[in-house]
Amino acid sequence: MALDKFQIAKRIAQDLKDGFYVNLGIGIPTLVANYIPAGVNVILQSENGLLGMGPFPMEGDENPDLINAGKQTITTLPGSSFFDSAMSFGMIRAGKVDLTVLGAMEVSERGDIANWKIPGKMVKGMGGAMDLVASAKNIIVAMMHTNPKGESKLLPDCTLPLTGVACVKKIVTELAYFEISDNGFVLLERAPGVSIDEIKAKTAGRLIVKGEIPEMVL
Amino acid sequence: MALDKFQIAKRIAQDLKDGFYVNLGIGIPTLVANYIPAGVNVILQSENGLLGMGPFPMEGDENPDLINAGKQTITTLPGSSFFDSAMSFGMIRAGKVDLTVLGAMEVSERGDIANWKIPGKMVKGMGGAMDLVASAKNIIVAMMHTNPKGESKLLPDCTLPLTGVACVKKIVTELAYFEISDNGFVLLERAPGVSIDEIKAKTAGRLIVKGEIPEMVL
Amino acid sequence: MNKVFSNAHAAVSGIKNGSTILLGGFGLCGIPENCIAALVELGVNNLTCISNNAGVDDFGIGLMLQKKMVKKMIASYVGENAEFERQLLNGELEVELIPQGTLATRCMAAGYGLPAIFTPAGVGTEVANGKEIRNFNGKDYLLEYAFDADFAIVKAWRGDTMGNLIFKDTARNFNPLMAMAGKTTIAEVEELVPAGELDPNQIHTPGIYVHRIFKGVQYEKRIEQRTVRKEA
Amino acid sequence: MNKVFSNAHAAVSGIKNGSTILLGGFGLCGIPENCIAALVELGVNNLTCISNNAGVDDFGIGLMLQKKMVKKMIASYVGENAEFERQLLNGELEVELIPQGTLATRCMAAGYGLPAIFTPAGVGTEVANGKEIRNFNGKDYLLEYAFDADFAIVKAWRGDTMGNLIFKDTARNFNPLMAMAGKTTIAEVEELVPAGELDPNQIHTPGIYVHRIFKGVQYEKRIEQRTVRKEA
Repeated sequence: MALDKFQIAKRIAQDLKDGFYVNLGIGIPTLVANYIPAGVNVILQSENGLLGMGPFPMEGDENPDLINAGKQTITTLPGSSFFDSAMSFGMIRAGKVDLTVLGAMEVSERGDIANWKIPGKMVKGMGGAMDLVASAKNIIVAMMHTNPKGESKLLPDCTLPLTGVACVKKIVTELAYFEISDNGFVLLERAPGVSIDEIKAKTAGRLIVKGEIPEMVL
Repeated sequence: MALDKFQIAKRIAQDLKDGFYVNLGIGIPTLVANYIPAGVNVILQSENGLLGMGPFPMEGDENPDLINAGKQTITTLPGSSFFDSAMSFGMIRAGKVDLTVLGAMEVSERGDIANWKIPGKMVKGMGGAMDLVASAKNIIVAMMHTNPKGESKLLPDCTLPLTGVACVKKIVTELAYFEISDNGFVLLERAPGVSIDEIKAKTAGRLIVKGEIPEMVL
Repeated sequence: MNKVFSNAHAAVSGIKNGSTILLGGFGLCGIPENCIAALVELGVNNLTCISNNAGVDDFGIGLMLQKKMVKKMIASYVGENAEFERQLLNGELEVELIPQGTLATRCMAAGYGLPAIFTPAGVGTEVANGKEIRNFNGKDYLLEYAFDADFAIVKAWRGDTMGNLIFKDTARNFNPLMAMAGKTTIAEVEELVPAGELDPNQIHTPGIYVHRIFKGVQYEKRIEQRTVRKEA
Repeated sequence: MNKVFSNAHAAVSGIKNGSTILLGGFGLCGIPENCIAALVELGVNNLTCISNNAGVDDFGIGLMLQKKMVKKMIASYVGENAEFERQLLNGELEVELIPQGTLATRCMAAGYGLPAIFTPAGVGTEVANGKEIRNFNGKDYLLEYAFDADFAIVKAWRGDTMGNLIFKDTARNFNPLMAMAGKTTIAEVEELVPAGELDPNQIHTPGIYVHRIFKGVQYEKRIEQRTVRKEA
């Protein structure tokens, strides 16, 4: 059975390692914070200038001077630090952030990503996405496998304007967990009960299936 | 009569304007701080990371964490700020420092300056001098008119390795006050009792004397 | 050497039609509310505004858009603003979208006297169109230039009479960077104290970068996304 | 994720013959005294040291020079050090002198993921030899590269268990810049506190840049030029 968005987040959270500095994008990536494994300490970076992002505040404790990159009210944790936007993107560019989780509209088999612009629609801007994808050493995309029209979002080439090239390392969709290799999307795990045939049918880019593909353990 | 080093400093101090941010080099330039005119507030920058340098501490109040670029113990003043060396040279490069006073071994008639290296002698390094001369919009050189051998330090071309090119705006020596123009050293003022002939005799570079040259009023 | 101004109206004097202005803030967090209100009242137009966002319809830079004061907006993200969209689609407004880190670093470059920087952000995308690409150690970078703005308008938490500024929490964001980048920098602060009251080790923006400072009033500090949790 | 080490000896482990090390401090102000002592005891050699100065004969990096641990020194000023001069004149030591602002900015560039910067410092001088010159807005600049160092060793005033650092007075100098620039960054602090005790608004170096931290002991903090005034 295909994963729901919470299960996608949970699977990604399994890849977190103790001590990781992590930047979580808006949407499903944000949910990853709810599934950090026991015994694993990760520090969340918010690119508007915070390391050590805590949970949402209790009602009444909202601080308008304390928001995340999605403009939501948040809190700090012991050991947090604030800094300006240049240092924030400085640490991103310098590869100090261990893992970045992003949503995407399309990913190509070479790891190109499109997630900021749809021709013909009002363009809101790339925000920090282009900086993140150009710099992060470890990018996991969390997204639905197909778009609302049922078309595959894992493509030979992106059709939408790119956000970054050859940068995505892994993808988790409701159907499967992939790694990007030089040759295409390497299928690593299936969602419980999802068949390889279904994944093949819904993956337009080059899919690599080697040996037995285990089901995810969530 | 030729100026002494205190009078050179005093003459330079007359050029300070209220609100100036000023960087004073080691030697005679440091003395300028002692002659800031009444009613004029200047803020001294020390390129190791301080704005608002105060006087030397009282005996017993020395703070080893608080030194100037000459490694002397100093104090702060109300409104001081500390910052790192990148920001310090950042504000210098960005032209935020209104006046820089430096010593020199030689100055050319185009405003080139040599003050860091003598071939054949142990080279100690340029420190922050190359950054300062390359960036400051307003550089006054404070120096003796001649070297210990009696040779002019105001030259057609510097003979020593350069610290910077076409950057010096004014020079105050024990004999006179000069401005650098496209055509050479423009004599603006004489030290009290010093003749134009003496200045001419001791200036190897092109000297421009136009009209009557007043004596300095110290 | 007096940097202290009595209010926003006095502090924004000299901003003219056609000026290029850097405006601090991220979303509605840390924006110079007083100066924006004063500019709206002043009614200057044909402005080029550089800010991470363009406010919302009825707050922040959105107030300037309502009055059609902005000719060109340079930002990284301009969602949440119907009037912005309307002016853009009608061709009444130019917009240049640039990556957020590039925006931040181009401000810092101006404040640090660095004429240009190299960043990998945007390589292989339309952001790279017409830009110089250079490879360092096997990786491509775009050459991006320092901003050259007439004014920077920032909001700080505390400031002193010499222009030293301290920011609070994530309201820091672009503010210290833009403060460094303006030819004339105007800072509004929640609390203005005499020189000497701020710890010199805690100052984020040294006063050398700030030309005008005043105590702002009646901060609304509107929250864009009020998110709370229920459990204890 | 434990960044806390028990002492300098533990913290400098992994520094090997031939390593490139950034060392914080300006003169003897803000230098990592404990780590230098531990390195001297460790006796590694063929080091490339990048630091604004080279210490004095019997303190700071001078102690490493005495033991002939340094193959190459990259600095802006190396006066006040007779042993340095002897080794240099004897050809036992390489030295590369670079302008102080260039030194600082090449550290920052490394910490900010900027592969290179443009600076006017050194244009028209021997520092420009072999370097690319580029004109922006009528002014020439040299292209200078970000440092690529194995280790950065810095000294802070206060630090916490997550590696956050606060510096004091002019002992800040190069320390936060070098902290950002090391592949492995080692910080010694006068006071080490649990996470949460430092105000997040006052942190100069966020812990993400710091890999090892320990509480230093017995700081000498030698003063190079003790200057005092007499009058009240």
